Amino acid sequence: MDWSMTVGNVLAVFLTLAIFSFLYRDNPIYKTAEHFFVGLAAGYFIVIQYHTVFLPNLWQPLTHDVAALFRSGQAAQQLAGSLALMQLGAAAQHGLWQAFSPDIKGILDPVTFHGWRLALIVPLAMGLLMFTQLMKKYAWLSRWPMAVVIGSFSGLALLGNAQGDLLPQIKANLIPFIKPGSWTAFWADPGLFTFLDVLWNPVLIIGVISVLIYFFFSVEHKGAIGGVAAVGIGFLMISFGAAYGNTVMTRISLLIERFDFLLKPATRYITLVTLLLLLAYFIITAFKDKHKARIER
Amino acid sequence: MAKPTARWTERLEHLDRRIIFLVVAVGILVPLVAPLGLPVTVTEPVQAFRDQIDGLPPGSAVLVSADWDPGSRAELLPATVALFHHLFQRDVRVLIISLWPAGPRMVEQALAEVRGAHTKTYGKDYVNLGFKEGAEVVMVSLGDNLPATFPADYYGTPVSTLPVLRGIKSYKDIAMVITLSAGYPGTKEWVQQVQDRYNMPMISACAGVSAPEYYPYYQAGQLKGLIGGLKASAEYETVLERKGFAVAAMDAQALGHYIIIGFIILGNALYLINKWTNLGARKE
Amino acid sequence: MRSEVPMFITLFFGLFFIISAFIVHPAYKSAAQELNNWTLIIISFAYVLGVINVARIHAKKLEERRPGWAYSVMTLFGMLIMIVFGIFVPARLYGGYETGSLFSWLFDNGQVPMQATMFSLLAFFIASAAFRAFRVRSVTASLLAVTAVIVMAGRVSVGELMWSDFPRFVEWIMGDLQTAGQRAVKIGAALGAVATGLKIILGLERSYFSGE
Amino acid sequence: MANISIAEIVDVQKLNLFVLLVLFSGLVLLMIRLAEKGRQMFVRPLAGLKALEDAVGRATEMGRAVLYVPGIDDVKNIQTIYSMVILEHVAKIVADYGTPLIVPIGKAFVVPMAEETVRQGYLNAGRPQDFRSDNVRYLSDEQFAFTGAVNGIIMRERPAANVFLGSFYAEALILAETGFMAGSIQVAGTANIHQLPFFVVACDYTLIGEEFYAATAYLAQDPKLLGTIKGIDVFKGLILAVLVIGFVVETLGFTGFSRLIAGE
Repeated sequence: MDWSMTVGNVLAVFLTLAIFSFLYRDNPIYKTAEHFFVGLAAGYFIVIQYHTVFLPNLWQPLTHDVAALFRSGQAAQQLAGSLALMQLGAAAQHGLWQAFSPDIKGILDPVTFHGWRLALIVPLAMGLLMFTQLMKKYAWLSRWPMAVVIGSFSGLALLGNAQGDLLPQIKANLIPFIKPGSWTAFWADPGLFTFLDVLWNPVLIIGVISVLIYFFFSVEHKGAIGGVAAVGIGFLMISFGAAYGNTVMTRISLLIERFDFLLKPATRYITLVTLLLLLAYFIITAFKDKHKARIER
Repeated sequence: MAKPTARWTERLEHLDRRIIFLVVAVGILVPLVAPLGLPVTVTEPVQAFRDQIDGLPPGSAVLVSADWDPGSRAELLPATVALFHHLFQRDVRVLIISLWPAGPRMVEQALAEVRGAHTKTYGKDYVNLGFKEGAEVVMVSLGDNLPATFPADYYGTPVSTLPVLRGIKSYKDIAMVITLSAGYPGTKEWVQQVQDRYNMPMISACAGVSAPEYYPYYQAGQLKGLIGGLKASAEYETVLERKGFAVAAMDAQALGHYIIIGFIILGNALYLINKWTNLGARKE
Repeated sequence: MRSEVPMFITLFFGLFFIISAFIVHPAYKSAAQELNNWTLIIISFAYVLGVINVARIHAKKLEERRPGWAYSVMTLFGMLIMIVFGIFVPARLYGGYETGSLFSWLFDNGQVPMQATMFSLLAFFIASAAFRAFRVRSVTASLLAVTAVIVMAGRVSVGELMWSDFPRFVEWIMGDLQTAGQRAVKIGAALGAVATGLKIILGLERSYFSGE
Repeated sequence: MANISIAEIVDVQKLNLFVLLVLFSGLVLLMIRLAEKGRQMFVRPLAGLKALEDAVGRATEMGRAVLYVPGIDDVKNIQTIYSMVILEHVAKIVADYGTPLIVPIGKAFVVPMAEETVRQGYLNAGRPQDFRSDNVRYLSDEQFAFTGAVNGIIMRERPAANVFLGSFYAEALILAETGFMAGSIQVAGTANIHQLPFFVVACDYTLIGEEFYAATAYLAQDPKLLGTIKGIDVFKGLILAVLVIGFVVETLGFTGFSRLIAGE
């Protein structure tokens, strides 16, 4: 009997039922499990960051190259290279064209320039600046690395939304009012689905246009615009209804998996015992509360 | 003036939540203990997902991004297991990454279920490159240089020593991206940042809750296949003849849905009855 | 110094990530890759700070014996045991983070069941919300309710018994009827996101750097 | 540099994207410039927004707290940053009446930003001394531990008004239903389309997707925000025109227009 599996199952079953106990009411067992979870999740976060980001992406390249450089004595020359890199940053601000002048080009090509790895000191320094947030006096310094994060994600959000959502979705709605061939197919074989196929394009066109008009903020929803906006809110509610229906699928699946785990041959009896223990606990505490309440009255 | 005792319909409308919880629990337990084995017909987006993988040229490399965690394990573990079975049946190199911290361990659990049934070796046919923090920034940096973004696999072995990654520098060497998605970052960010910019063929398996938001991508052709939720995973398992948890859960899924439909109708019926009778009372 | 430098940094990194999509010059691309790597490193520091915040708050709660301090012991215990075994203890004493270590055992038997169970609570909450909060108060709300019920009924196998083409009908609703609303909302949201990203990069959106 | 051709430097295929970005950015910056010069920018009144101020008003009358959850996402999500703008406004209103404000935070990185925003709100109301930093409460980075903790606050401190504005995920339903049971008036808003059904169903008022962005502009009456909304509206007019021309032209069988837009 593999002990780590069994003890593991006992812990897993207990913690599962502890979280389920929240359904009865918020109780110390649930709070203990929840706080334990918060700790585990935080600890897990740090360990994974350490092993899969800090070591491979920063520490190893930095220490590996610093050692190699000092052994081969090129340190001074390469350090000058990374300083030139700083000017490149400034050049980017004044316009990229000068940055492409031939003499700077050599700097950009990593094959000739090991300084790149050395330059990792910069993100390391910026990263450490992040911790100034914990000190009231220097907290403003943490805005520098914060700006890197905010700038990067704002730039990517701007680009991604324009390129991945805006253009392709507009293009996908530039379609003929009736799907070519669907009209003839309907008359050839009149039925629900051939009829729905004829409706395919008009639904998309009318739906998208009316919902876009609902989200128009410069004109009050009155008269004709009000009517079209009402059609728009109708399409919107249909989309929300479909979304609600699909979400039920996800939630029920999660519960099925948990019950499936509790009923598995390996955990079935553990579940039974733990359930009885929890039941006993709640009965005793309920009894104690009633007893205490009677004394206070 | 003592509050008039509420009519039973009014008391029922404010039913204690725990009774509702009990009904749901029983509704899910019964079919798990006594399965009914109801049929599962395959819908078009799932068929398209399967055809896309079948259409992969031999020897091509596929990037799987497992962006989910224990919170959505019930829906995405069956989809991931079915996907790995499908990929391992074909002559395809499988590179697995994750943009969620718990992702790599979920991939390990899926691989454990699949390894036995196929003759694929780690490092030569497939690799788990683990997790990287940075969401969209990671997606974009894979476009320039994959080995620099993932210098080592999940176990710390440098990628230069892994044959499966030989000759793979960026998205140009990747035939398809398969996004397994449960939230942010997920399929939406992959479509926004990668699909159009690198015009990368892309298919997605996602939690049911995200499916409605991805249908416009499927209709626009940005996604070439879509598995939305556990029912779709059950269809995928059926199509691959590898029936697993998803198909087994369909009976409990059916009963669960009809319980919720029942609650919506009952709740609104009570609401309307109470409204009309109160209206009536006030008129007399 | 306090807000001019952060504003320049935001501008530089914002523009960098936008321009990288347009420039294909090889030398630029390799420089871009290094800058990507820098951003990844800085972001991961941000998350380490996040976790230190968790430790700081629970430790403070412990020191001041604020109500519920006993539970903070559990949080700090959970965190420390994961970090100590995950990073410092060698592999042969159940250390490290791979399968077989205490770290992975606690993840599989502690974190996975608790997070999965927390999410499964949602099935109960969605049922109670369906009964108590899902009110057909208006025409629009009833449109939402009717669509939700049809999609739910048709997406599960029982639906097929009643009408064999039910799943196909639901696919039409999903692929066409609901896609229209989703697409329009997506276009609107994308415009909002692009505009806001633009303002942040150009430093027009100063609310979160305010106070100076 | 003469020998390097443009195609080597810039990806010519992405011209249509470049044109869209330049056109849209120019439009937004132009409208902001006009708004700053004092041009009247009309934005239609938003029902959800009026509800936000009624909800805070009701909390003030009953002397109970306002709970404001700025979403659970990190600073890298634009909705979190936008929610800060509305939080600043709510903080100003709350400071005027001295109503307690609770701001649970689900991401450590957002804490300093939220603290500064609420402090700015109290500053705008001329009562910086009333700002207490422990009203901005960091609970946990873990989504579900955060949700459980916020539910605890709702059930214990019984806020009269709950405001959920920002990026929400699976916990939206639980927060809305718990608030519903606690009897609070609830106003929600998010651009996360998949969570809107729960807010629409369980909350008194919901700002749907873009309305969340428009509410920020309307509330702040800030030229930059108003200019943005007008810029987006004008561009939306352009898109509507493209969509109408598109389908008319496609129906007539001429597909060149759609290919032009796609930049093939």
